[in-house]
Amino acid sequence: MIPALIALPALAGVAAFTLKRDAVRRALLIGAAIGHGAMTASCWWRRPEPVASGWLALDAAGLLFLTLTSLLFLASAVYAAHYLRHEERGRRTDFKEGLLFSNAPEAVFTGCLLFFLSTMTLVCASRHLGLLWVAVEGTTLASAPLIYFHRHHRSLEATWKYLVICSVGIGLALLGTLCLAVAGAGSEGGPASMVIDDLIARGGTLQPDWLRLAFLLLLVGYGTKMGLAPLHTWLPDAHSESPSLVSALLSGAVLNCAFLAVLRSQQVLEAGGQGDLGRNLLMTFGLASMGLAGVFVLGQTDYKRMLAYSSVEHMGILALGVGIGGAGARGAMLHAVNHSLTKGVLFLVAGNILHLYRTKEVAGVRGLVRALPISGPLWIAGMLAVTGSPPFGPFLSEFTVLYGALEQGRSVVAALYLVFLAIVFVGMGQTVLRMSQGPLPEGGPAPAAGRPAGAAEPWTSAMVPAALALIVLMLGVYVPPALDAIVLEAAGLVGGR
Amino acid sequence: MTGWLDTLLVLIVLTNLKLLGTSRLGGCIRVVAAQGVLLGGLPLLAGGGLLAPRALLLAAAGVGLKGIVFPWLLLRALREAKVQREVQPYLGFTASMLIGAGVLGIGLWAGSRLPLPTAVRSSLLVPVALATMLTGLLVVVSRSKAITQVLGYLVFENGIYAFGVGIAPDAPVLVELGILLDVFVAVFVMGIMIFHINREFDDIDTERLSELRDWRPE
Amino acid sequence: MHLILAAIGILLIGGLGALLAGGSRRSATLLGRGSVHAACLVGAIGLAFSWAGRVPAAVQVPWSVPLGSFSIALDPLSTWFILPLLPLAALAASYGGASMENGHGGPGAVRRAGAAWFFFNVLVASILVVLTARNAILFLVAWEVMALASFFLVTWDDERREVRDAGWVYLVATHIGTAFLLAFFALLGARAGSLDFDAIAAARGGAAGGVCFLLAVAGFGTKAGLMPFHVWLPEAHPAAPSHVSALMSGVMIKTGIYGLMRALEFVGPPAAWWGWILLGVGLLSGIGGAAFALAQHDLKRLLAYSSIENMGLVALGLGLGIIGLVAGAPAVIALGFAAALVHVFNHALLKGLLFLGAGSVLHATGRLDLNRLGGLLRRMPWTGGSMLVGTAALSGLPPLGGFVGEFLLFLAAMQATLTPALALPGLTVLVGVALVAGLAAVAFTKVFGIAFLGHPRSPEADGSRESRNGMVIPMAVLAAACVAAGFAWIAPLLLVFGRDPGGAASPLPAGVPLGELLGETWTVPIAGGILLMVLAGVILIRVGLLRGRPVRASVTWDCGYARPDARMQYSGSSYVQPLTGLFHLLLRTRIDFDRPAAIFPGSSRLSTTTPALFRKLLYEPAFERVRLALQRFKWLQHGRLQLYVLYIVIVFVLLLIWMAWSAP
Amino acid sequence: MRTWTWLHPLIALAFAPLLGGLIARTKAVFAGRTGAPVLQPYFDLAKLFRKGAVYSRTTTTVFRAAPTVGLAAIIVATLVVPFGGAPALLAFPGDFLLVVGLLAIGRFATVIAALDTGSSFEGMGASREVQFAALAEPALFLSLAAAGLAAGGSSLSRMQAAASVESWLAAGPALPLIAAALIAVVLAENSRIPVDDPNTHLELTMIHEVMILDHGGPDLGLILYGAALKLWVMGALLVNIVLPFRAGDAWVDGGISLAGMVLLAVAIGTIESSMARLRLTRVPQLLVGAATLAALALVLVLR
Repeated sequence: MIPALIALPALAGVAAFTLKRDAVRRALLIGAAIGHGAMTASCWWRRPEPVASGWLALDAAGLLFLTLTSLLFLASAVYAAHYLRHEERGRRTDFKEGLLFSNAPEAVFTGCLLFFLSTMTLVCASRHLGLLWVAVEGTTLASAPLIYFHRHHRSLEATWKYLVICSVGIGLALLGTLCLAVAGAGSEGGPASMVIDDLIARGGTLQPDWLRLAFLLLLVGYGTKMGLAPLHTWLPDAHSESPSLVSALLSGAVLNCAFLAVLRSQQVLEAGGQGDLGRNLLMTFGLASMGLAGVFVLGQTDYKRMLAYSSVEHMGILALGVGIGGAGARGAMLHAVNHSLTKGVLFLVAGNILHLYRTKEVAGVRGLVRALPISGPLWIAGMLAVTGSPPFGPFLSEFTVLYGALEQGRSVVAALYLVFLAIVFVGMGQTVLRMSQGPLPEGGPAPAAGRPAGAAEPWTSAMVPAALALIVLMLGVYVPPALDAIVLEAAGLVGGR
Repeated sequence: MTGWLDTLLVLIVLTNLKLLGTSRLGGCIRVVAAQGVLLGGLPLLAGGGLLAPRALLLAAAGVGLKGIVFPWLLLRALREAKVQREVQPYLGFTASMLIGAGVLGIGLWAGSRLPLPTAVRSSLLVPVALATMLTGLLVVVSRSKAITQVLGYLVFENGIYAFGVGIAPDAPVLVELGILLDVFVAVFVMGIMIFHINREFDDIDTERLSELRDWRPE
Repeated sequence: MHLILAAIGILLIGGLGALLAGGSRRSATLLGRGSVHAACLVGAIGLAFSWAGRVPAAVQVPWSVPLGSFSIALDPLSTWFILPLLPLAALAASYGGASMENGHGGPGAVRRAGAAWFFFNVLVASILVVLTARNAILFLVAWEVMALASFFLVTWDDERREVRDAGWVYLVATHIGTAFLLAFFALLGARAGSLDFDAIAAARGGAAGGVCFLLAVAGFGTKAGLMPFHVWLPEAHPAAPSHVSALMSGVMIKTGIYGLMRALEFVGPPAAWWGWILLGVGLLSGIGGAAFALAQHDLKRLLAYSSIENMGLVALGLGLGIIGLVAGAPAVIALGFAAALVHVFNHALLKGLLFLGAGSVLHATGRLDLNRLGGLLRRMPWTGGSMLVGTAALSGLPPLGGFVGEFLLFLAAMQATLTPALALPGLTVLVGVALVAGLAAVAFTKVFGIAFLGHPRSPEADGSRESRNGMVIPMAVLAAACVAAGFAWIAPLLLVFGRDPGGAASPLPAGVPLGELLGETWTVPIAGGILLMVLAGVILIRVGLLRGRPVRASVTWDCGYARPDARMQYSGSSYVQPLTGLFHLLLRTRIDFDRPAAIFPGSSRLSTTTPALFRKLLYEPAFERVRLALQRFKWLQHGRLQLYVLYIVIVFVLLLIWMAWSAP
Repeated sequence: MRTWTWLHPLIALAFAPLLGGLIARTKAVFAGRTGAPVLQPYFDLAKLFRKGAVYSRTTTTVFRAAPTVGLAAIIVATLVVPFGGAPALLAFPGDFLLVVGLLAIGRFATVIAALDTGSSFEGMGASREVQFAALAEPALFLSLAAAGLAAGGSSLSRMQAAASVESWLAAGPALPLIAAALIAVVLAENSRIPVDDPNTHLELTMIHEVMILDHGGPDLGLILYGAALKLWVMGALLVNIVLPFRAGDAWVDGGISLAGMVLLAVAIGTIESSMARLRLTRVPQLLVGAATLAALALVLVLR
């Protein structure tokens, strides 16, 4: 089952490169997404048994994140089909500076999209730290061309920064992996198995100094990919310059994969009996990320960058939750789910806004609710959800994290947590409401878009985020027991309750 | 055999310093190529046996990639992008070399604090690996051209590779190859990017690549 | 209890239906209004049954949410706060339907009528849940849904800039308030190990009680509009459609009071300083609210400030009650809490009435600026009549509803003053309330006298006509209710709390003979009755005197000046000028006056504006400071790749060093 | 003993206008004039009640109803105020709040009636009236609360019953302070000098008079009668406190109280002829001063 999960999108990707006709390729994309989703769903029904001598297996956390990835990818795939159909061909002028630019060939885009999925699946499924590293680096490489879909210099710059920063960061993670091997080799000098389960089993015998060094490197390395401040620097550029559906995947899926890698490291560290070190570091990084996100969300002039910084904030919440442990870890796991889906909604809606208004400047967008009768309300709802307002899912998870913090008697952390949340809320709320409410700008939403205000939106582009939003809403008033169970199990891996 | 190993390591350190001191891009690439070849030898000396199939395989792959393919790619990119061949450092060459020496010091200090596993042949290995990595980072940070950043990344990668081969000699070969493959793809993609950067800016100076930001100095 | 659930269900379904039927206004209104009416009926029956003990007072529905459980229950406290909700919601719905047919809220409104009803129904439903929830998660969800629904209703008319700004202030205020509540409940829950109210109440006492109380005051105080957390209230109420303002000011802000009284069950045995804090907040809100109300020109803004004032009175009652609890003075406890409860009830009816009236004025004249109104009583007799009752009642005139609350408050204060230990708080309340009552009377004589009497001050006011029945009837009903409340106010109190004072969830401590204490005050309604009889007598006398005598009509005597003119009248601003002058320190009223110059002066103008003090002097500077502080870190994102990589290196090295140091 | 409980309202209704006559006469004596007969107020009322009415076209029912309502309210007040050592008809804890409320009704009616005419002068009068009332109310409250405190009960009848020579000696300076404060309030509330001048006829300087400019005929009569009753009621409050002599026999006590009322009238007359009217801007100071006196009294009682 697991090899199939990984192979299906990979093969589809190869096919996508070779196929000639666009329509077929789009069908293939959606088909692959559906197939992948179906297989993932079947994993819920019956957990697949480990393969390749335990190198590949799905534990609770892996399955959880795999499901998220698959779901989000399905949404993006459907959206992508519509998106690609409506992208203009050939060279066209860039709305910002009026330069001419063209898109990357669609074959490359689709292919990389599928490879991307394959590598992410590998991240979720790999139990071997070396393999994990390979997979994470793989996601970086597969996604770089996606960011550079619109071939103009801003996206190029974003891609370049993404490549260099992430590669350097993940290089450190590799070093960390090797150090872990050293720690594992330990005194008897036997062959150091890098399979997580073995490491955890031999937790006590791991050489403490090397273990700590290893965790440090892994944290910094995967933290860079995960977007923990101040290692997040690539994130806003990449998210704002890539096509919206790619941003959705980056923010909703890739960051989670990196988070999963961090979780694995923390698991091993705890097995080595030094969990507190990791907890404190994670809490520090978490708070730093939340605070820094506040700095840049407040008064942000580019709404896609705003979403990107909000992702930084939420990665901070995840790290904080795991750092707090107990109910906090549970909240973090649940929050990973909520955040991915909500960010999916927001980025896809942002894509619709961009398509209609032809600008990423907040100042250029007015009267959204009137211009886009479905996406406009979704934009507001998504903002409320992502800032943790009931009745949406994130509220529950964020509150659980707060509860965990106070349960541990960490009132200072709790206070900072609330303050940062409030700051981000003010920042995002002001921006989003300014865009959504009020009358339309003179002469329709944007002269460039030849569509009268209030006209029905294209079906797919509106329905995909709407569907995700419905799930988010559902998670706010009802958490399916199965999900709750797996969340608890996943949290249990890092000492959550 | 430890003597050989140490010599190799010292040579690697020298390549680091040379890289920091070189002013012409072409030169830099050749230095990195040399370092790649040296690294290729590392598995043979550090690993289990001189002629263990695993060691041979790794050596071949390492020399092939780090010593031949990468330099070739980069030189080609350099030729495509008809840039002037100066490195244009933010940091003077002498200063860089001094820092390079200091970096070696850091490596020695860190290495001395960590208990070495028995498998390690030379106490010099960890310091050199660390120093190489930091040198690579130093290049990334202190040089302005995109291509030098790739070089820096390569050297950084070399350091890790050296560490891996030397410290964890019996890590499964599949992983090592996977790692090499990743690095290869990385460099390949970066090469493509450099090509595009050059096309967009008719120069690969990353000074131009600071359009995206949230802060404008008054 | 299941009937309450059913009511909630009806509301939500009706709301969704209206949302889907949004296309046509008629069907949306039909669904929305109908479902509200049905729900209120069902809810009322539910209340009656559970009061009669026919049905279980609590329901627990399995709910799969971390830490959450869907348990709701009716106890005297909940019942008391639901009591005004049901009729007010129903009346507001009728009124809203009628006013929407007037096409209120701009052209876009018609298209979004469905959404309007959806949010209205959700608002009512969420208030119901808030008042019955017995689990913190459920409570918080409902609490925030309530805030959001009301936010969308406030920004209903979002084409107008000031409405958007008002909505924004409201959203931020309520969100930050909720943050305090999150901390409050998480703290208590973490202590009790569960978020069910019973568990929390069982674990009451222990450390951090004071902190929890402060959190509660900040969080619930924001909703209740207590100064200095009131900033959103004077912005939001004028912006919202009138029937929504009525519901918000009448019921929604009361949930803050409800929360405070609930919180008293949770945070354990109170300390005297808690009471003092409430007294302080209450005095500030009471006097400040009344003073600011005086200075307003905008009718709805004035009413909003008066709501702040009345919440202040309620807070005073609670404060006295708490101090009484600490000192163990049953009379003070009972009277204090009773005053708070009764005033909550009456104020709900009154503010509902007044906001509906204001809306009727807005529909008829298109203006809310008192200085542009006048003479409306002739033109809109029903609206005017109801407003007369409302203003009189809020001025605290016996025997109307408004008087009763103040009366009980006075009694409580007197009782406290007579108890040696509590003399000081008693006096504070006594003086404060005396002042507040006086100021309120001025404010409301201003409202009625300036807006409804005299000459119309603008053509719109002159041409105004009575609103349609759909809007008038609710007002008339409420007015009648206010009069009735003045006589029968004690009955519901005894019905709800009398049977088991100090019962499980009653705020009154055990063994307080509530009925006995209040029994003597039966004399007030009696006096009211006598008043009515005497009045009848005097009227008869007057009629008799005038029989057969000439009754002529003429112009107002203006000291020989033959042509009185509307613009010569006293305006609202000039009417209150002497008092605003006295309170200048607090109000900071600004007067712009370009004096007429030269011998034959040309045109001249004078205008007064009273800024929202706390917002301008406290909150906006604070937020600005935070913003600037954050600005300082923006350089971090400077766009230089090399330095970004350097960040990584630095972080790594720092951590390395830190680890080397901290290594065991 | 309860004779006066029933008698007082009737006596008040009958003799209230007399106070006005006494005051006028006292002033006449001071001014060395013969002055109008003491019964003049009755004559005036009789004349007014015989007249017809003229209403401004601007006015509404409010204007017509106001005098009636005001009179009714003050009549009820007479039932709450004890007299002659006997408890009042309506006596219950906090009943003085009811009195204050009833006075407030009268004020409310008069004020909105004034605004109803749309005349700038009457608006001005209303504005001043509410300002001074808002300041007088706390003073009244504080003094009554102090009295209640001294008496250990919040009912007027209780206060009266408790007021005795001993209580004066016991409370020391407190009761005189209360009395002083009450006097100030009485003067202000009944628009006497030094706050207001009932028989000035320059609109700009008047307060109460200017509010009723437009009323005439029976309505004016009702208003004047109501004003007289108001003076009586508040006078009774004062007298109950400052004349604590009790003989135990209903008639004697009643006589004492009546004598007190007469004295009060004379006292007011004396004040009016010996003092000048304060500038309007100074009036608030007077009232706030009264309030402070009362507060001081409270502190003394509490001590």
